[in-house]
Amino acid sequence: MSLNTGDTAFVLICTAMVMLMTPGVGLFYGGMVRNKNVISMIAMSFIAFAIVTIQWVIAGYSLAFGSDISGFIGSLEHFGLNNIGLEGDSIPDLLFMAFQLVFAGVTLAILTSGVAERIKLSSFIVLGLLWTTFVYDPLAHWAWGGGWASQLGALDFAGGTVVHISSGFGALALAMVIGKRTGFGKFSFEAENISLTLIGGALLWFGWFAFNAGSALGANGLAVNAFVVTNISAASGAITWMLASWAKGKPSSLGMISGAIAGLVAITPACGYVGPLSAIFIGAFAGVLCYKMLLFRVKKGLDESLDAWAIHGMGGLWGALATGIFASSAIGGVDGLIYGNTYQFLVQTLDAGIAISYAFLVTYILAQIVDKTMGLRVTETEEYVGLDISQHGESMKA
Amino acid sequence: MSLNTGDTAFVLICTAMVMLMTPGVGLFYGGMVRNKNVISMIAMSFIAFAIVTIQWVIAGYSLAFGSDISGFIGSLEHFGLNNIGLEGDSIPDLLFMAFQLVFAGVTLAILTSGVAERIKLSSFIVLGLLWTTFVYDPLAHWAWGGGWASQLGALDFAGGTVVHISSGFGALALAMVIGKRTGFGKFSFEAENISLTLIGGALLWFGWFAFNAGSALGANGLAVNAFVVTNISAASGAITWMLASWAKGKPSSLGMISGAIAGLVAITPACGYVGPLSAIFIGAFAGVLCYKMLLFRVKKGLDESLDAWAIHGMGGLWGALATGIFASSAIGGVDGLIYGNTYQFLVQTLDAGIAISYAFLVTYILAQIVDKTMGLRVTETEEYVGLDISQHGESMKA
Amino acid sequence: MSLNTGDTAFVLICTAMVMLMTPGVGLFYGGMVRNKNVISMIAMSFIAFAIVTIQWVIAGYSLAFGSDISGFIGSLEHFGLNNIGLEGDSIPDLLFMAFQLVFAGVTLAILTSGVAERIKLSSFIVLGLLWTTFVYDPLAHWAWGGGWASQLGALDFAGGTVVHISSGFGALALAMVIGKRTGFGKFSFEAENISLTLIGGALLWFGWFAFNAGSALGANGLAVNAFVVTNISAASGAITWMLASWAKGKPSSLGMISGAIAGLVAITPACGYVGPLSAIFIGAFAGVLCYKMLLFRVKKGLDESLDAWAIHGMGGLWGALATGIFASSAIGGVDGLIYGNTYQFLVQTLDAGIAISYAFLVTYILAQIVDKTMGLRVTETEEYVGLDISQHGESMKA
Amino acid sequence: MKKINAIIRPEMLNDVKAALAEKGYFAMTVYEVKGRGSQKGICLQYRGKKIEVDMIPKVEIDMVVKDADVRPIIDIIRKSARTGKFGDGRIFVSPVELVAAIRTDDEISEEQ
Amino acid sequence: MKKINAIIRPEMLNDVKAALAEKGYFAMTVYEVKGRGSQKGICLQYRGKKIEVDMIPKVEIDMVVKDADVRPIIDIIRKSARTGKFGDGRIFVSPVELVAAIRTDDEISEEQ
Amino acid sequence: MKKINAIIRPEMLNDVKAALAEKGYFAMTVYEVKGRGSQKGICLQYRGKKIEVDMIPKVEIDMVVKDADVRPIIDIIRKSARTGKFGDGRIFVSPVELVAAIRTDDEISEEQ
Ligand SMILES: Nc1ncnc2c1ncn2[C@@H]1O[C@H](COP(=O)(O)OP(=O)(O)O)[C@@H](O)[C@H]1O
Ligand SMILES: Nc1ncnc2c1ncn2[C@@H]1O[C@H](COP(=O)(O)OP(=O)(O)O)[C@@H](O)[C@H]1O
Ligand SMILES: Nc1ncnc2c1ncn2[C@@H]1O[C@H](COP(=O)(O)OP(=O)(O)O)[C@@H](O)[C@H]1O
Repeated sequence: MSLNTGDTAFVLICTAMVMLMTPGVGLFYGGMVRNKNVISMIAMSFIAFAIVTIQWVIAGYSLAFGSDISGFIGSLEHFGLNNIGLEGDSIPDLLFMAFQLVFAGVTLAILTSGVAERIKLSSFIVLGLLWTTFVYDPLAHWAWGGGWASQLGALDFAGGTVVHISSGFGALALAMVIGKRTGFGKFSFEAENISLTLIGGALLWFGWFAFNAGSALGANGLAVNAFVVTNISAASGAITWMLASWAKGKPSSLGMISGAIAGLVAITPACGYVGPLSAIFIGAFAGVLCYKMLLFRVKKGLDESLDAWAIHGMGGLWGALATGIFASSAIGGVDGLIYGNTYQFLVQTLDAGIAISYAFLVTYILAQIVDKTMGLRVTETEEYVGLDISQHGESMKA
Repeated sequence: MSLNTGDTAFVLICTAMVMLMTPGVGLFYGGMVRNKNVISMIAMSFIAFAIVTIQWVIAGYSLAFGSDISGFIGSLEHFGLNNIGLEGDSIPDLLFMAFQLVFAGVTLAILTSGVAERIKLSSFIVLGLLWTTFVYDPLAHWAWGGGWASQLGALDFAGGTVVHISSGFGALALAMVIGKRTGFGKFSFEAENISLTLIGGALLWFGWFAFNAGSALGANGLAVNAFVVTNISAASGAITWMLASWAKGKPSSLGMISGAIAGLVAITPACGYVGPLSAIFIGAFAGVLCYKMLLFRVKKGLDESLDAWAIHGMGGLWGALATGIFASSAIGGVDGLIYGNTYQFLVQTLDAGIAISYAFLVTYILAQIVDKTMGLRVTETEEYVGLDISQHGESMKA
Repeated sequence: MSLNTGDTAFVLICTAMVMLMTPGVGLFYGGMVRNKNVISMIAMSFIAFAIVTIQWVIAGYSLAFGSDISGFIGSLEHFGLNNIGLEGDSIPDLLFMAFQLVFAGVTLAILTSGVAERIKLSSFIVLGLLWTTFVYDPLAHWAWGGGWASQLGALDFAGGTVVHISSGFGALALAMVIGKRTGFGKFSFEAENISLTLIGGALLWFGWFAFNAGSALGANGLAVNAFVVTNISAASGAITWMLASWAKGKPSSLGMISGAIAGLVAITPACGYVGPLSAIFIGAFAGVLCYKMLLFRVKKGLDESLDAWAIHGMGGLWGALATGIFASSAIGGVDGLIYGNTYQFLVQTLDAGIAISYAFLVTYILAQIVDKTMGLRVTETEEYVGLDISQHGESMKA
Repeated sequence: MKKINAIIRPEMLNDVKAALAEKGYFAMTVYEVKGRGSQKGICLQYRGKKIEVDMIPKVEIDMVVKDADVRPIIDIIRKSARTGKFGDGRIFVSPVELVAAIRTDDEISEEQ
Repeated sequence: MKKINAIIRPEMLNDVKAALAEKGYFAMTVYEVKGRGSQKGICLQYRGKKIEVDMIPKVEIDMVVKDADVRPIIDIIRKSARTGKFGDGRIFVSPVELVAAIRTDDEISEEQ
Repeated sequence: MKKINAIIRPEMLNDVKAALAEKGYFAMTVYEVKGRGSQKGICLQYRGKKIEVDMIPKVEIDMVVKDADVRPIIDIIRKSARTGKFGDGRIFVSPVELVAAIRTDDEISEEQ
């Protein structure tokens, strides 16, 4: 099949839009930290994107999408983009590579949540390179590169498991290794720049259309379905989180936008398999679930600081299961539990379970290695003065 | 006709871009209010989008685009997106639904102008649902869903009447029901975060390309014409508002960006019917007109707080008339007044007149109903402490 | 050849994305100036875009793309977009016009770097109109409109010479004519809103995909190549500037994002001619080079205030040469120095050299003319109170 | 010399500045602050519970003036900043021992 | 009347406010500031060289109170803002000669 | 103890901080403020009319120091912040009665 200009145009633009999600994550998180760490938070997302770009071009793409080795990882046949050219099936192979690259980039950016306000920049860079290589690349291979999960028939349309479970549970592991922020539980850590968070949230919602619909790899009906359910789930999550938190106090804008992200996360694996009405439910449930998980996390005294675990991790888990529940063969060719396909639900559960364990464990080990060798965390003094000054030599104003 | 990937790609991306206009409106307005209401202003635009998403999917789309009932409203045949599928004429029907959805969302966001800094969040949600159902949906039906206006031949390419007249005059009615902000006329209300407004303005200008060109529903010559005249009119409006205000004082950046929005509003109904040179004039006149209307509004002591009426309402009216004046059959198949087609001009006038009356009246009634039942407005204390704290329990910094 | 919807969709969206780069430049620079000049900085980019829009539609496009006069300039045959219609070769002619328009707009916005915090708004408008007419339009004609450079075979895929050399060396000339900011060398001028700069940087990176890939004028393999190498070079530049500055002190986020811009600038002329591995090198070298040039500029006591010269000028020069070095006929049909084509390298050198001289000289003369007639610079008092108040009558907060 | 420290509504800043300027009182320094007043904070009714709210944006004006100017300035501020509702603000006066210019070597010290 | 001027960690503001409110001390004005303490700044080890860092975000609380309230307030602030680490902050007390409301004509002057 | 209150150009903050640090004066609190000076505001010529501008961004440095340090600090600030042009700023000195640490129970009171 030759190149199709419509499909190529669509995936090109989608790739750019997903790229914009990475600074979107930075702004989203940047608004939630104390003023002395805003720059650090935003800069880390750019840096994550830059280092993943180079890693992906050199080895990552091949590890994820090279020919399968034992269901676990891709071969290095495409090292340095060897043999990835401008031909392809409807869209150029090189474009597929780029579209996958921006996914890898944003995933690492989400991971910064767990180490906010206390990670050493140099260690983040080293850890980031290790993490994308040993956690992200295998998971991408399993789901999309011909690995065991895809062989089993596990469904993950746009990366609920690959992107969100991996970064959510990875962030949790990281948070446990790096330890709480000084004063956590004693100080109050309040979002100091909510307008930045809302700008970031807007870019995320915008980019997510490309993230999910673009995963159809063409401007077709499947993309349209993914687009529509993505929006519905986001709206639905925003509303239910808002209502759930309203029942306990005031409905914060942070809750509303977090609910939207929860809805976006949950629909991500499902968006090519479920229809609009299922999407209302998936998003609605995600909004409440992730809100409860956040409360649970706080109650447990865990400093997974900006809730990647509650939102991306648990939202991704819910999305993986929901795909197994609500999938309709009319949309993506596969039925889920409600259409009697128990097998699919079990595969989804298995896939999510293994991804959770793998992401958590390997992240934990990598974090320990970095911690033991170069130290993950800044000194207490550096933390006190803030990462903007101590890691970047910069500060907001005055 | 089967699906066309180029058209589908185009409308998909345009839909995402128009979605970004909604937080764009929030930022645009958020920069203009006092610091204690910034979060409220931005959050309301997200909330508007979320609730309209659900309303549209359930009933709104069908009310607007279901088969015509007496020229006034659509039937409920598409309730819950019933029968809206992935097939279609060049683009999937479901995509058309989504493209129309984002229009409905941004329209409600514009409406928040009239109640800025004093509306109760819960009442806004209820009012918003009523408004989009009883004002937006019928107007969309009249113009685009086969209602009386389209039967008469009224032209509204991308929503000058449906979106801008409705929200502009709606905001005016709302402002009259809810009353002035405490201290209006005595205090000075100055824009406190102009950089937010400029960011919002940038997103609006960007998204408007999709708003207008996307309304061609395909990547064709008509879309290109719409795109080009949109940009010209925006530039032209920015320049004339700037110059007009320069004649009286300093040329503020708020004036410049407001002029751009005025130009964008005015070209909206016309962009599929007029050429570049007409666009220069349409934008230029819009810039001056809306500036004068703003001055008039201030002089009258009306607290239509962020000038949706002056810019969207009056700009939309001018656009509707201008379409009737400058339409050229070489572009959109219909001639206007300057090509001797008086009929078109009269139809435009009639259409705009009825839309203005309907939007103003029904908004007024809905606002009264909400006010009488649950109260539209926060208490004076809540207004004093600001909506960020009183409605959301949040605040910017410290 | 008839219109292609995929190509048309692609170039339409790219045009919108490049438009977004203009406020992106404003935010990028706005974050780097003192608080009293933020609004001025952002507003100038909008104003630049608005006036170039009108100039381009009336005369600019024709000067650049009208039929060639002596290799130097285009004829006025397309005055007022005369004969630029909705037909075309794969994409409508009018769309090509619009795509070129947004390039002209962003170029003038970059030029504001050299006069930051001290130019008179009225003079900027006059100078901007002159500059786009007498500097940008001829350079665009030389490279893309059939002028001498294209006749010689000089390569400039997306505007390294036309956009970046012209604005970078233009900014240098402007800075020399307008003189240093009061207190330069004595005061410290620190970036006061780094988060704005990072938002601007994100929009620039995003838009640059459209800038470079869109220059293929179709959704094809060439566009994909341009897209991919653009991203690689940006990442590479971000990393090397960060590392280079890390060797001397702390790695600032401003350095990181400046390195990304340097990488983006350098790949601009080359992106249709070189592959991914060359892009790693081109970006990497750009990061270091532009950083050194910035240090050199500071050492020389030149107040080219926000480093358009170091980044766009010198980055553009490096890009022009790099195109002559690394071009591979497998990608863009032309070989460079490393494939034995010395001629190409010499042509690139010549082209860049002439462009530098022309841009610098003509900018210098135009600036002198404006300075002598209406005065380029605000009074010292106006500079002291800041351009926000003195030129726009506005200020950020309180 | 005395320092007058007036905490007012942000919305009244322009009026107060103008009123002061009219009488020749120009020099001042302005701070963006947040504050809560003495009436035990402000209570919002929220679903049964009362929530005490604090930290409302205010503007503080500092003016260092001659002793004789204190009274007229207080009067001007009161007149121009008063709305009669809670939150109008407060004025504090405290002693200043020395005022020194930076541009010149001018100094004024103690009681004036 | 005295003005109490407490510079604390931003993270402790909520606790301090709550502790003060509990004892009936509501009125205050809050500033976002940056500061460096007396221990010659804070040194970051940076590649061999020591870099002195200053200007860390702090919050300043100003309270104008009766003389008799100074001591209890200082104690409350100390208790609620202390972490025992560098950067806890500092309290200054200075004289205020006159307190005037804006909403009303109430005034309190001198020693109270 | 005295409080020195220096309002300077934002652009001179780094120099002033460095000059003070060199002589061992570290502790300070910094505010971003806006201000207008005593020369009846600054006039911009605008199309015939004169417009008086006020509220130019400034930085305020507060230092609470021993009485004996007041004079040397004023001199340092003057030297490092002076450009000789309007807008260089102003220094105020006022009394402080008590300085209390928060981290420890240290206190210094009255005349020192
Ligand atoms: N005792 C005080 N100490 C410090 N600041 C105060 C004090 N009393 C009032 N303020 C400041 O003045 C502002 C307005 O005071 P408020 O009591 O609300 O005025 P009103 O009495 O007119 O309602 C408060 O927000 C606070 O910033
Ligand atoms: N002498 C002083 N003058 C003005 N501000 C001071 C002074 N000493 C301390 N501060 C302020 O108090 C803050 C905290 O002081 P610091 O010395 O860090 O506390 P600690 O002694 O507990 O470490 C500083 O950041 C500064 O803003
Ligand atoms: N009497 C005063 N009271 C309060 N602040 C003052 C006073 N005089 C000057 N300032 C502050 O000092 C700043 C600089 O003063 P200015 O008069 O401009 O200095 P210069 O006399 O060198 O021009 C002003 O912007 C204002 O913030």
